[in-house]
Amino acid sequence: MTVSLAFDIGLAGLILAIGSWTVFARNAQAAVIGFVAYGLLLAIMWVRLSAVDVALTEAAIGSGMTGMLLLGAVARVRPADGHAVLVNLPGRIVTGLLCGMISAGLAIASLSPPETIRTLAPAVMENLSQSGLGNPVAGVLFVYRALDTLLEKVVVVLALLGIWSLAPDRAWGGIPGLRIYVQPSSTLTLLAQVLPPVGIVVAIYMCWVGAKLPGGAFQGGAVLAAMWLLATIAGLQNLPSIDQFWLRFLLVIGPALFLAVGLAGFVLANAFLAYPDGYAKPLIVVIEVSLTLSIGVALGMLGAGPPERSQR
Amino acid sequence: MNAATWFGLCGAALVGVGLFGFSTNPDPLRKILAFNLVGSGAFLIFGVIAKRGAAVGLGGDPVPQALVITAIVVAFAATALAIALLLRLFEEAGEATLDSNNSDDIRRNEF
Amino acid sequence: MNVILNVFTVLAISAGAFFFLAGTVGLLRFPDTLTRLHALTKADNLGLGLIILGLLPLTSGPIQAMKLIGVWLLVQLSGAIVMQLIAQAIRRGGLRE
Amino acid sequence: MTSFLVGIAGFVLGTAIFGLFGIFLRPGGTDRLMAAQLIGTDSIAILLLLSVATEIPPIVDVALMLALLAAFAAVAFIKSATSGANISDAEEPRGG
Repeated sequence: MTVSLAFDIGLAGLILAIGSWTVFARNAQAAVIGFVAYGLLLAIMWVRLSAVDVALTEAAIGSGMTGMLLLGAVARVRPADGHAVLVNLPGRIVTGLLCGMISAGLAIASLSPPETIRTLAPAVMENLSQSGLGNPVAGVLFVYRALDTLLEKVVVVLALLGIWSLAPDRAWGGIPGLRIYVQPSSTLTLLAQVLPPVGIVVAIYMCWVGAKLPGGAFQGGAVLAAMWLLATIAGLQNLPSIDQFWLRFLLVIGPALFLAVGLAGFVLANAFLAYPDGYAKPLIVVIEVSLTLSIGVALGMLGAGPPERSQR
Repeated sequence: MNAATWFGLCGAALVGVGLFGFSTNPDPLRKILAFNLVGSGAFLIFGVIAKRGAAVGLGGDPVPQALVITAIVVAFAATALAIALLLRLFEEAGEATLDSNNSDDIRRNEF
Repeated sequence: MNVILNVFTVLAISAGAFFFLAGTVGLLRFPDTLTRLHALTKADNLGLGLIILGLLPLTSGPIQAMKLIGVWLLVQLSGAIVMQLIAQAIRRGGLRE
Repeated sequence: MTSFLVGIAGFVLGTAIFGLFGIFLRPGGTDRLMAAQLIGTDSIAILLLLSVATEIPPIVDVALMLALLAAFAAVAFIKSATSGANISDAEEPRGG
């Protein structure tokens, strides 16, 4: 018992140290690399908090996809090193004190748990059998808080629209310029040929296993997106221009299907986003599969950035 | 103190460090990093609350856990949008800083 | 039989941990980037391999064991290729700061 | 056995801490990338050890995910660091 407590304390300390490094490092690139390592360790911490679903999401999105975006931005922008500490010393001290107070407040809150700890876990387990799912987190995502999940998909698509709308006029409807251009390299080509098939299998596995064990549409979609971008970085295939019909179709099929099932719930089950008796599981599986595709395409296009080249 | 409490303290400290970086560093890219740090600190505290709600054979309360998954995806979407804005700013202005003064003014102020 | 398996596990995992330590020490102590890369590759391939070998008798079933081996193969493959890419980048004049 | 496995996980975490602080204090992007790579492998080892120690098999999936995505992030880094600041319109991706 004490061994695992010591492990947890060491892990918390290391995460805090790397987190501080990403803020205080002078070099922006060093800070971003620190952030990638931070995401990896955060995944371990989520495992220690018995949240394997969250750990999977953090590993895929928090570390991999965010890291790729930030590294691309660092390469492109190259801010001057450590030039600007524009807030003067008294200002920094006051800010530090205020931030310290916020931290202290949060720390006190987590040191003094309420006397009666409320939990919805029994309620979730009680109602889980109706949905036919075995993974309580998936149950919450697709049944109890289905509205959140639906809105989140819409947010992802909206963010993509926001990014696309940053394109210069001449490039509208064109091909996203992935920030990382490469010289042909046989080693990278090999990796980009070998890894995506494995990744696709893992994505399908994640989506399939999500109904009864940790996993699901988000995690599967993130892997798909990463493999797509990897093949693009290696120059094995080109990104589509954003006015392709199939691209837009794949983007909206998941949320649209989810919404359609939700609206059908008004007629068939007397509530928005309710599933008719006995059909919950098959409907959820269909929604998950389509969401995996949509999320994969959306995350991939988010990673690729706004269109930069017009079609020839 | 059990492990979850230590993670809670770590999350609280991360929020503070992230906020400090967010408000003092003028480089937008570093602001995005710090913003992500604040977010993950808050998610961790949420995770600790979920862990406390462990019951009926589950390691934690699945409702906050599911909300954190949603939050991570939304935070990623926000980060991607912020980075696209930053790159566009850099393209248009030739530099990426949120500082309206130039550095000479600052030196004078500090003097 | 159980005792033998346990001894095997302890030995293999300890050896794996030793290689992780060796890799880290090499990363810190070796004089130039290419030798450090060499030290790191040892930790990646041998250390993780030995730890997985030691864990195999403790897994819940053959599918789980195959998954562990799959993780190892994946790390071998991607680790080796990534190291190769880093080395290529160094030879072409180094990574920019 | 459980304590032993968690203990080894802690040991691997310790080598990660040791390696990180040595590396991050040094200048040089390559060394930093290697440190991140080391953390990736260490994290995978730690997760596998924890999975067996706590008898939660799905943790292996997290390790699998890390293995895939860490390779992806490393490629993104190498490419962003080698393709240079002079990314110009003239430089097109292969086949583009």
